[in-house]
Amino acid sequence: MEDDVKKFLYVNRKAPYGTIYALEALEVVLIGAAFDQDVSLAFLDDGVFQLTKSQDTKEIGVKNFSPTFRALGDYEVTKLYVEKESLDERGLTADDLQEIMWEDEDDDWAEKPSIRIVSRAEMADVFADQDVILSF
Amino acid sequence: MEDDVKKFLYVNRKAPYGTIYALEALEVVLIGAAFDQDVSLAFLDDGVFQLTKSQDTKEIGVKNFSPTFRALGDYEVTKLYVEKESLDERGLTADDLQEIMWEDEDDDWAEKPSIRIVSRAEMADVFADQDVILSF
Amino acid sequence: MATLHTVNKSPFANQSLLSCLAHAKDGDTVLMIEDAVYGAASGTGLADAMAARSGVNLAALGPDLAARGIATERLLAGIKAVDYAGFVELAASHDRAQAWL
Amino acid sequence: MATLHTVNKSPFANQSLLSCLAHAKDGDTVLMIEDAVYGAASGTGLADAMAARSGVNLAALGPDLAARGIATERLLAGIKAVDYAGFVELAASHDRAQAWL
Amino acid sequence: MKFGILISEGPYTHQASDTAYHFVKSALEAGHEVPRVFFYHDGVNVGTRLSVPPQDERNIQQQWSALAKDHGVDLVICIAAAQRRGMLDANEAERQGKDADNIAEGFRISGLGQLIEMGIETDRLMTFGD
Amino acid sequence: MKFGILISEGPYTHQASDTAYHFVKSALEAGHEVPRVFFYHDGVNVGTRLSVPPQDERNIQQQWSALAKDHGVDLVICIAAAQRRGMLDANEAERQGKDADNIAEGFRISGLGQLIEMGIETDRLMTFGD
Repeated sequence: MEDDVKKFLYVNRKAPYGTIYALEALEVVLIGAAFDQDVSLAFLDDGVFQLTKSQDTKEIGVKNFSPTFRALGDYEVTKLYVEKESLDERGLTADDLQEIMWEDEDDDWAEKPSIRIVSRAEMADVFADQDVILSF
Repeated sequence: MEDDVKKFLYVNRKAPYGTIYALEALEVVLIGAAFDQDVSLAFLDDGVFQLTKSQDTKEIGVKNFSPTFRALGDYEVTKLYVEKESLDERGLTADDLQEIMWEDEDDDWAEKPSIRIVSRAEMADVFADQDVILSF
Repeated sequence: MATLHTVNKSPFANQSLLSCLAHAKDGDTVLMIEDAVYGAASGTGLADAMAARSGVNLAALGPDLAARGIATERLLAGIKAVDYAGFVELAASHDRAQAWL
Repeated sequence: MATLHTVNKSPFANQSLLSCLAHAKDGDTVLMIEDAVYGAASGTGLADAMAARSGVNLAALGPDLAARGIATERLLAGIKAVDYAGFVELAASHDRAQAWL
Repeated sequence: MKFGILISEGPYTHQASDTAYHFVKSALEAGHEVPRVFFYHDGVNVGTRLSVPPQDERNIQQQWSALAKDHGVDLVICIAAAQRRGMLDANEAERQGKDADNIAEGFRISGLGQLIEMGIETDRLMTFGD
Repeated sequence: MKFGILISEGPYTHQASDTAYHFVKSALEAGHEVPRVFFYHDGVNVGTRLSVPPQDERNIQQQWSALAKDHGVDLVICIAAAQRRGMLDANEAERQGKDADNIAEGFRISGLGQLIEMGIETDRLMTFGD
């Protein structure tokens, strides 16, 4: 990794749709991907709800942006840290989340999962390892 | 009380200054006082912080509107229900609140306190006795 | 003389739903809308608090449940899903509405 | 390599302060600003949760304390009041800032 | 039954104005009356005609303006809340010495008394906020 | 030290833009640099020149415009967030076929790349939101 690359973390702690923060955070991630920094996303507290399967927003008349998470691999955004304790408190398991994959060009384009379930202590380590933290 | 008088309750559950809801709620109360309805105010949860003494907003550059509560008696707004459980959880007692008085013209203009400390169950009764509830 | 209470904030982030439940009277209805519908799911850390208020009718807005991927099978026992027309009916059939913002 | 955490929401309404405390590392500083300064007062139902994180430095923004009528004598033991210049110093002296919105 | 509606949050940022819109539409379809919607706090921002949401998203202001046109719903923006937040009609702009205005068709600016009046004259007041 | 500032909430409704203002002023007084403030989410509403706050309240937009003028702080409003919320400069108004614009002096509209760039080029990024 080059010296002028910074570690950017996007922290998602809010549920989707009730407020716009989750959607507008994703818009920053997509633009930010063009800048060749070392990018990670963190999902904790209500932020874990952003990644759930089977979201269908037709009746509330709001755009369903959850499929966009599955496109993050194409933008080389491949590190999505999800906190296990946050899932547990909300009655969710890893199976309730979308499958989000990326292709590793250094490993013969093998498909690998982008979501990494981590403990609260590991999430704290992820936070402490960053240069720039953007919170939404 | 006449038949065309409705019971209006203004519910305050938010702290002052961090957001504008408390200030703009008070602006509604002042305008609403001109309409000769049966008006009450409820302060519960973080809303009890609105009534505390010694607020000094000079350094945050925001207008201190807490003295306006003491003028409510002049607008014939004399029923300010404050929930005891909300005070307790926040380490507050009635002594931490401003003294807010009104003059009872039916009792030789005797000064009487506007703040009525009520239990959670009594607050629920106040809610259930209203025609129109405005929440801020 | 019953009240329709509406709550719109996630109970995992905000105390509004718990405060509403603590003030609702038997026979009232608490309708969870927007992010509050996360409180309607079973298997969460809040399920016990919800079940404890057995005298209160609990409902959740179906369009908000669907948006958030909460299947009807996942709802806590006793919680009724309503659509916007059902929301209007609840508002009309109760004597007052109180929003827990 | 310490982090300055800022929290701005009342801990009586919102979980952000508790989540922040659960993630802060020893040597980090948690600065309460805006409505979060209500969490800095002693004698509340939250005082124990605050005291439990003894490895973390706790601070509160003085101008926000004054606005809300919280006298310095009422602060929990170990919480330092800082002004806006002190806020800037904390931001400069830590390695990163994380806002718990 | 007559419903009065209070909207306390701005468009897109909070779902409140969307939920209120679906509620009002369903109420009208069920034969109820919605004589007035009052926009307060950041809710006043719903009435700007200058918004340009992405093409694949709903246009919240236009949804409300259409309800006003089709069903005669009175869309009232609170003047005091609007002044703080930079929402003006042509009259207000002139009175305040501002060189532009931004209120959309179907919305009008008036005082908080219209909110109290709505509470008095309707059967049920519904609040949508955050 | 160089500070980058992100403001995520609108004026008056949330204290975020006030706290950010006091932080930036104190940082400049302490000899630090604040090359840019980026306004996102409802934060874009800080930049309207049409607001008329009560005379006994602070004028948040004017406070920021003065900082831009006196200290060369670059005040950037996110274009995507601004479009949703009806914040436009003269160029954008013309491009979108709108008959008015509302951006105040000292603010400019640009893309989200300016936020990332600010994160890369400053030493410390501070976020003020809700």
